[in-house]
Amino acid sequence: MITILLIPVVTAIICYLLKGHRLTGYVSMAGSLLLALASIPVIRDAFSSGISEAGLLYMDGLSAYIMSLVIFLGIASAIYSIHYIDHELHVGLIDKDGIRRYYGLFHLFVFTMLLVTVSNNLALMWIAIEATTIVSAVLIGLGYTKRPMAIEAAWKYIILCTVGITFALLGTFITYYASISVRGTEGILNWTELRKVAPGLNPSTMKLVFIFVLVGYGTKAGLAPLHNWLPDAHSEAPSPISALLSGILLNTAFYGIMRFLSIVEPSTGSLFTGNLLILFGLISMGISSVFILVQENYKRLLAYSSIEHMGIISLGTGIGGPFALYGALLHILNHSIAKPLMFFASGMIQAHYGSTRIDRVKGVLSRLPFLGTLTFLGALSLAGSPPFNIFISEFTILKAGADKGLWPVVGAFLVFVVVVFYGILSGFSRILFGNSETETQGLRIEGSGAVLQRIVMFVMAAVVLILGIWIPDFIDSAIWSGVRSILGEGVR
Amino acid sequence: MKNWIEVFSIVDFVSVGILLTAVALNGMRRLESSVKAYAVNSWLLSALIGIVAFMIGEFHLYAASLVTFISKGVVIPIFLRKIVREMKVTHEVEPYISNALSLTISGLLVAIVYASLKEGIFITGFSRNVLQISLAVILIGLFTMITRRKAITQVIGLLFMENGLFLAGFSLTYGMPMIIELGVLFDMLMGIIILGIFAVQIKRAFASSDLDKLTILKG
Amino acid sequence: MNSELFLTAGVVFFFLASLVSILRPNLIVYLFSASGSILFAIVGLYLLFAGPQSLDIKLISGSALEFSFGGDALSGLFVIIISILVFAVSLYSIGYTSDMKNKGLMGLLFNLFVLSMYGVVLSKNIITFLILWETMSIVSYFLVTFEGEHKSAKAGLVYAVMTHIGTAFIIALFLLLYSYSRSMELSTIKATASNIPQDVKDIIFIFSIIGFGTKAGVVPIHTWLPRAHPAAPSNISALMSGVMIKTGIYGFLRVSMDILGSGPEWWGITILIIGAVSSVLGVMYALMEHDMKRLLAYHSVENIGIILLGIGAAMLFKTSGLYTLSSIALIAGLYHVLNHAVFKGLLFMGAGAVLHATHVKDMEELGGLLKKMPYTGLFFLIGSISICALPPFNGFVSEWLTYQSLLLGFKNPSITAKLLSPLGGAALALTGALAAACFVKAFGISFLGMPRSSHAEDAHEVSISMISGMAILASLCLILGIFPGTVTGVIAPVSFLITGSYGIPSYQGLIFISESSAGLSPQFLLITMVVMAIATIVFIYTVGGKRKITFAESWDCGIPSLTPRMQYSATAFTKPIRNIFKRIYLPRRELSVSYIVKPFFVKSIRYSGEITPFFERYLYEPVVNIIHRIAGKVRLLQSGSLHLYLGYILVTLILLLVFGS
Amino acid sequence: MEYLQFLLIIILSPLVNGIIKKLKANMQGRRGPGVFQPYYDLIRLFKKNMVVSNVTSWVFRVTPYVVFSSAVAATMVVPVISNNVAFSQMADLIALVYILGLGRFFMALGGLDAGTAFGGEGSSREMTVAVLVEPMVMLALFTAAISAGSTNLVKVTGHGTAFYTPSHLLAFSAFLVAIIAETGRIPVDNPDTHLELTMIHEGMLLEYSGRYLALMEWAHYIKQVLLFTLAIDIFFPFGLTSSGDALSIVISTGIYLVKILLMAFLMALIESTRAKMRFFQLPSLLGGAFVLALLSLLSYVMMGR
Repeated sequence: MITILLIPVVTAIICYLLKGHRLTGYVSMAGSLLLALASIPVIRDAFSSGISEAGLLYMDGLSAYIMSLVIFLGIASAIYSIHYIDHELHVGLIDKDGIRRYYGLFHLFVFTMLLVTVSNNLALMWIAIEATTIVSAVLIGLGYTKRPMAIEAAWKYIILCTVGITFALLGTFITYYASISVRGTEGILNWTELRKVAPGLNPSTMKLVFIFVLVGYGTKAGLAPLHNWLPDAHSEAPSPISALLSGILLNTAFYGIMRFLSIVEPSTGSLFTGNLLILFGLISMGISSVFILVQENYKRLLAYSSIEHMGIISLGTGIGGPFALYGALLHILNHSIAKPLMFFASGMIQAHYGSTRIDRVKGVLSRLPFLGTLTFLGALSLAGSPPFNIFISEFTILKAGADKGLWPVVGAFLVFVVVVFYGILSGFSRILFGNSETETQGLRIEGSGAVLQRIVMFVMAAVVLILGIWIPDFIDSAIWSGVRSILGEGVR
Repeated sequence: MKNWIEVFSIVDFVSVGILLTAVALNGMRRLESSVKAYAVNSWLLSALIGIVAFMIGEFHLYAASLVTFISKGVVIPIFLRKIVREMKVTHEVEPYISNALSLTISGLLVAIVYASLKEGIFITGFSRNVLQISLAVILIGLFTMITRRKAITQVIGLLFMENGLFLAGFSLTYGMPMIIELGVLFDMLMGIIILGIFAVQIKRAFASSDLDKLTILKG
Repeated sequence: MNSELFLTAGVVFFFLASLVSILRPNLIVYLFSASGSILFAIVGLYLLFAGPQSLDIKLISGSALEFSFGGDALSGLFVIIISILVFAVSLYSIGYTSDMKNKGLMGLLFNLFVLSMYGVVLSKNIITFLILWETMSIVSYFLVTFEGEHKSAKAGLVYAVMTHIGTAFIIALFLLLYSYSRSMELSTIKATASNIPQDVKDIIFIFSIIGFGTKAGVVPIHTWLPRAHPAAPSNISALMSGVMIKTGIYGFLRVSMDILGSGPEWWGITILIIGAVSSVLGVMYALMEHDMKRLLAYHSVENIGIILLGIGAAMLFKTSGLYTLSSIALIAGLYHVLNHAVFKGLLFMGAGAVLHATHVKDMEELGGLLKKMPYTGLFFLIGSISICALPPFNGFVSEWLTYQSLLLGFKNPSITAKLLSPLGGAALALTGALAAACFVKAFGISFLGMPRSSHAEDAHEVSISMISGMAILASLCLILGIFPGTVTGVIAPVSFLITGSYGIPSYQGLIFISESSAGLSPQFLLITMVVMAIATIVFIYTVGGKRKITFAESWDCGIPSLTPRMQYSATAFTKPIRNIFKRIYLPRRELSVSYIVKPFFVKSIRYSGEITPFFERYLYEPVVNIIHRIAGKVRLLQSGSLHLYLGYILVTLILLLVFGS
Repeated sequence: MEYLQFLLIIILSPLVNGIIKKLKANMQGRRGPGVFQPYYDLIRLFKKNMVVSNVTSWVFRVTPYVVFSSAVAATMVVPVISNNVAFSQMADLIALVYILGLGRFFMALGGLDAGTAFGGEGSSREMTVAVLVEPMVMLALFTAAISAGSTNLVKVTGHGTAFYTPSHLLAFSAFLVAIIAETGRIPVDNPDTHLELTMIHEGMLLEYSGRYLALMEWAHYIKQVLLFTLAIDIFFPFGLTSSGDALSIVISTGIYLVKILLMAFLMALIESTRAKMRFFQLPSLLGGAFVLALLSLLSYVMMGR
């Protein structure tokens, strides 16, 4: 586990020392691949049974699940970055110094997210999440370009998230306090031990805890109405980073909520937590669907769609029960494959047309057939239409809702999903079709980087499609072990 | 042995002082003075930590109190004043709403906190009121961030929130494992520093430290 | 030999076709598809006669996803219908797609589309159905936008969104069904459907009208149809209009008649009314269209209406326990499903052939094509006669059956049913007359007379593959028309499945309904007419002897010679009807005259007129506008002010503190 | 023997038209041509050479045969003098209407084929009239069919004494209007005019000459008598024999001829007392008739008779 944490740090340092050499990209790719190799055995063990280490670190199904997503997206994004950064350098948006900063921070970012997933101590988890904010904010704002909009986005991002997350820390403190009153002697912050004493904790205290944590980590996870930093940050960040942000960062934040959920629920009962989560889920879906409908900027559109999908995940978690949680976790996976794919694609479109405004971009399908096709598939997947992956998880959650008889929730869900479908499809069909008369600055596609870029995107698109019609057993069992680590053993 | 009652009263006294400095922040007109208010607030905080340390004789709490004093009470104020100077902003706070109104609202916030944190949540320990106070401080800090126009004042508001947080932390938990405290502290420090840098950047990019200019991204 | 084998083989064939299509040798691709369709037809026959147990495939993956294929007589019938059309269209596509740009993609999508349609009617549990249903919609959406122009993109968007709304309703109704049976299997749901409370049943019924009706294209949720069908390539429009919209009928039958069983009387009444309205309005709008493919698309709306008339009558009978009559009415509806698939496919192919040869869809630029494209013309004529339900072709039989079942509606106990079903018959009569007028226009203007443009001038007959595709369906139009007994015999198992009665005893060439002692034998009609024609010729030659024919100009009132522009145009042809039904069409015309010397010497007269697209203007546009206005308001939440955002956090927290804990 | 009763219609139809012409002439105080004039016209036309427009296609030349044989085929299922028609099982009202529809369809196509404005105008108006007439005919027939419990003509005629009921009187009046419209008589159309702007039926025949024209005209006569016979069968269904002996056949033939003559007289009366309507006034007339048919159905449903 320590090694897993060390590898990205080392990679970061190397990348930073390389002074923006052209090879830096390949080094970072090698680093992330190495990370993947090193992590495989640990993750495999973690899926079967929880491992704890050094008191502060702990891994079980859930952490392994999120961690493998972090690592996968780390690889994808690192590979994508090679040509992306190359192109940025070519068009002069970035200098050597920027490159070293970019890759250095990139791997630090990965490191912080890994730390979130493996930390057993709630305060440590908080530290890690706060750290992700800081690192990614720097990546957005000062990463390499000093565009005012990027700075504005970063400023809002860091302020809102820091403010929000403060409450999460407060919640953490109160948890510690509540544990004192149970243990008598002195409090604990270790999730594994808190889990044991959870039923004994004071319900009203834990309600307070959950409110603070929900507001805190909810801000970071982009639940409306705490989401306002998200569209700015995601649309202004360089595309590989946007991919990481919406693909996995939001999920790590929500991971924090899930951890607290399994401490809070035993004492307060699932009704309180469930209703709160469902409420936030519905609000997020509603607001985001409206914004998607009238969005004029395709990266912001994708950002709002992230809010919608976080809403769906929160809804699934709130509905509760093994199958709803299964759906939520599956949705996390599906979303964090499809959304990064779309951000990668939009990054290339932006590089080609030099604009993120929908009305400035036309005829992608005819000009860049490969890219256009992937975008088309990705957009449909995000819009939640079969035979793509996201429909499956959405339907699973809906089914769980029907099981519980939550018809108003189901109805609202369907309405919002339809609106979102309309929004996304109308937005992207305006981009994809038609013939563009706007002259474009063209996209250089020579070099091995470009090839790798395309390979990665193709693989992700394939996964999006395959997961829509076939869920392999290892994924299934992984998700179930994740569900177990939230609901406790004995589930399935 | 220590006289509990007395200590109690002292704890309350100090924490109320923290609250008052926070409220006072809403009355401040000039940036320097709000920075001062923060400094005082931090000193009181470290003092409180010291008292707690003295009570339960935890060594690392003394250390924590010391660290708090140095970082929050000395380093950050100096850093802030430096930024204020080099940004050469007008030294007015320029709130959106009148100080009187913001004072009333902050009072209201305190009331809300006391009303909503009902009995039965905090039974044990000497910190019955302290949590309310700290939460009030946090909310007031947030409120300040909402009402103040300048980037730098937002940083100050954030700092107040953190103080409130630390107050809660130490009073509720008698201090957590050292590493955690240090980690939290370090995070905070990093955050503040980054924010400071950003504030400067904003000043450069937007030719103003008014956050009103930061509304390019909308919709 | 079992049907799984055939099914797998069929699927394999289609996948092969899809794979081969990357290498884009058209011939092989579509021959694969054609043979695949034959295999599927065999599967369909199994399901129809060997019963549901003859096919049962399960593919379980994960805990959220389980594909289960199979079906019963109903599925079997639809599989056969799809197969017939797919076979012909495949042959047609060989020639039609030959000079298409990126035809490889075309082949791929074509085969996926066909497979998904088969999947829809063969799926045995909810999630399979939903996935394949939406896959079908999405692939057809790709095909609609295949040309990639702005117009088709817009049409595709409208189509995709409307059909997705429909899907949302379908999901909702399936979730309702699921929540009462706790099972995804349609068979289990059917078995436990009895313990669904009536009001929930009503909700499910309404949802199924909206959900499946959107796909079937009933008024007023038909508006995607006249946009999408013309936008798609013609071989695809043939499939979409021929069979895809029928999957909506399939779904409706499956849910409302098979699973829910019989409902209260107003169910049948509703369907009857919807059917009547759709058929009349559909054909009325068709009459005003001069774009051949839009015209055909509107006729799909009409025919769906006719089908629903039959189904509605069947529901009424089933409610009042008259199972034999219910079975007859259902047979009428399903028979028309089959017939419409055949002649509408034929007509779309014909339109496609014209488009292929002249590159225009607008009739006002066509004319005299019958001489240029004799085969296409002949087949199009046959299709027109069939769709006008004129004997001895297939449309006539099913409409006759529909008339009979509507008249038998008088046997219903309730006064409403007694009255409404003959009125449905009147609506059907009006529809028939309008359809006849419409196709006199469609065929007469575009195939007869003189060419109205150079496009029509240098038209040429299309390739053999396209002709053969059309020939198959044309001959089917006749065969299905003169062997009605056989067809009803094939449909009987389905109506037995749903109504528990076989309805019409099937004689080979004769239909005889003992309930109304009414009979029909198209064979007899055909034979008499042929005999009579021959007799007439003989008679004429005996009376008048041999006389010679001299060819000359048409009568031109002494004007030197007639120009094509003097011919009656499509607009002129439909003018009287436009005038008579102006309450429905709300026509708008402007006449701009420019003079040399006012008011004596006219330089030019411009006449332009259009009819109001009622539902778009008064139903959809307002709704969309309202939604967008609301959205515009809500956008202000994200004003860009950081202070506001912080305020949201504060307010949220305080609200939670006050109300939450 | 009585299987050949349909020949009666085919042979007598020109005569009936001649009689109507004669009656009209007399009512208008003219002498008019002899009642056998239509036969002479037909025979002369059969003997003539033909001029065919070179614009036309094979549809134009097939049309006369389709029209004629469809008309004849229609007559074969109608009981004229005896209930005992050929193929009595298929003697179906709806089928009858649609067979005539086939004829009309081709006639309209023939009108369009020559590419002249008159033909187009003729077919356009013909189809429009059909649109207005068809539902009304159907409703009128429905009333009869429902009361007889069958759409089978033999059953309908067999089910006697129906015409005293109000529903049948209403239905009959509607059907009368339908006959006028279908046979192209005043006030709907003027059979004698060749003024392009007013003609409907003649417009479609404008390009036809010689034996084609003869067939078309004859088919028209047949259709006319067929509709008379239909009206008689449905609304005055008495005097039809069901036995095959010579006497009864003679009697019923006599009755039939009387009825036909009455119908002819009615037509002549209407034609000479009414003026031709403007084309766009037709909807009010035919709509009115539709309402009559609707009322007949309603009254049948309400009163049950």
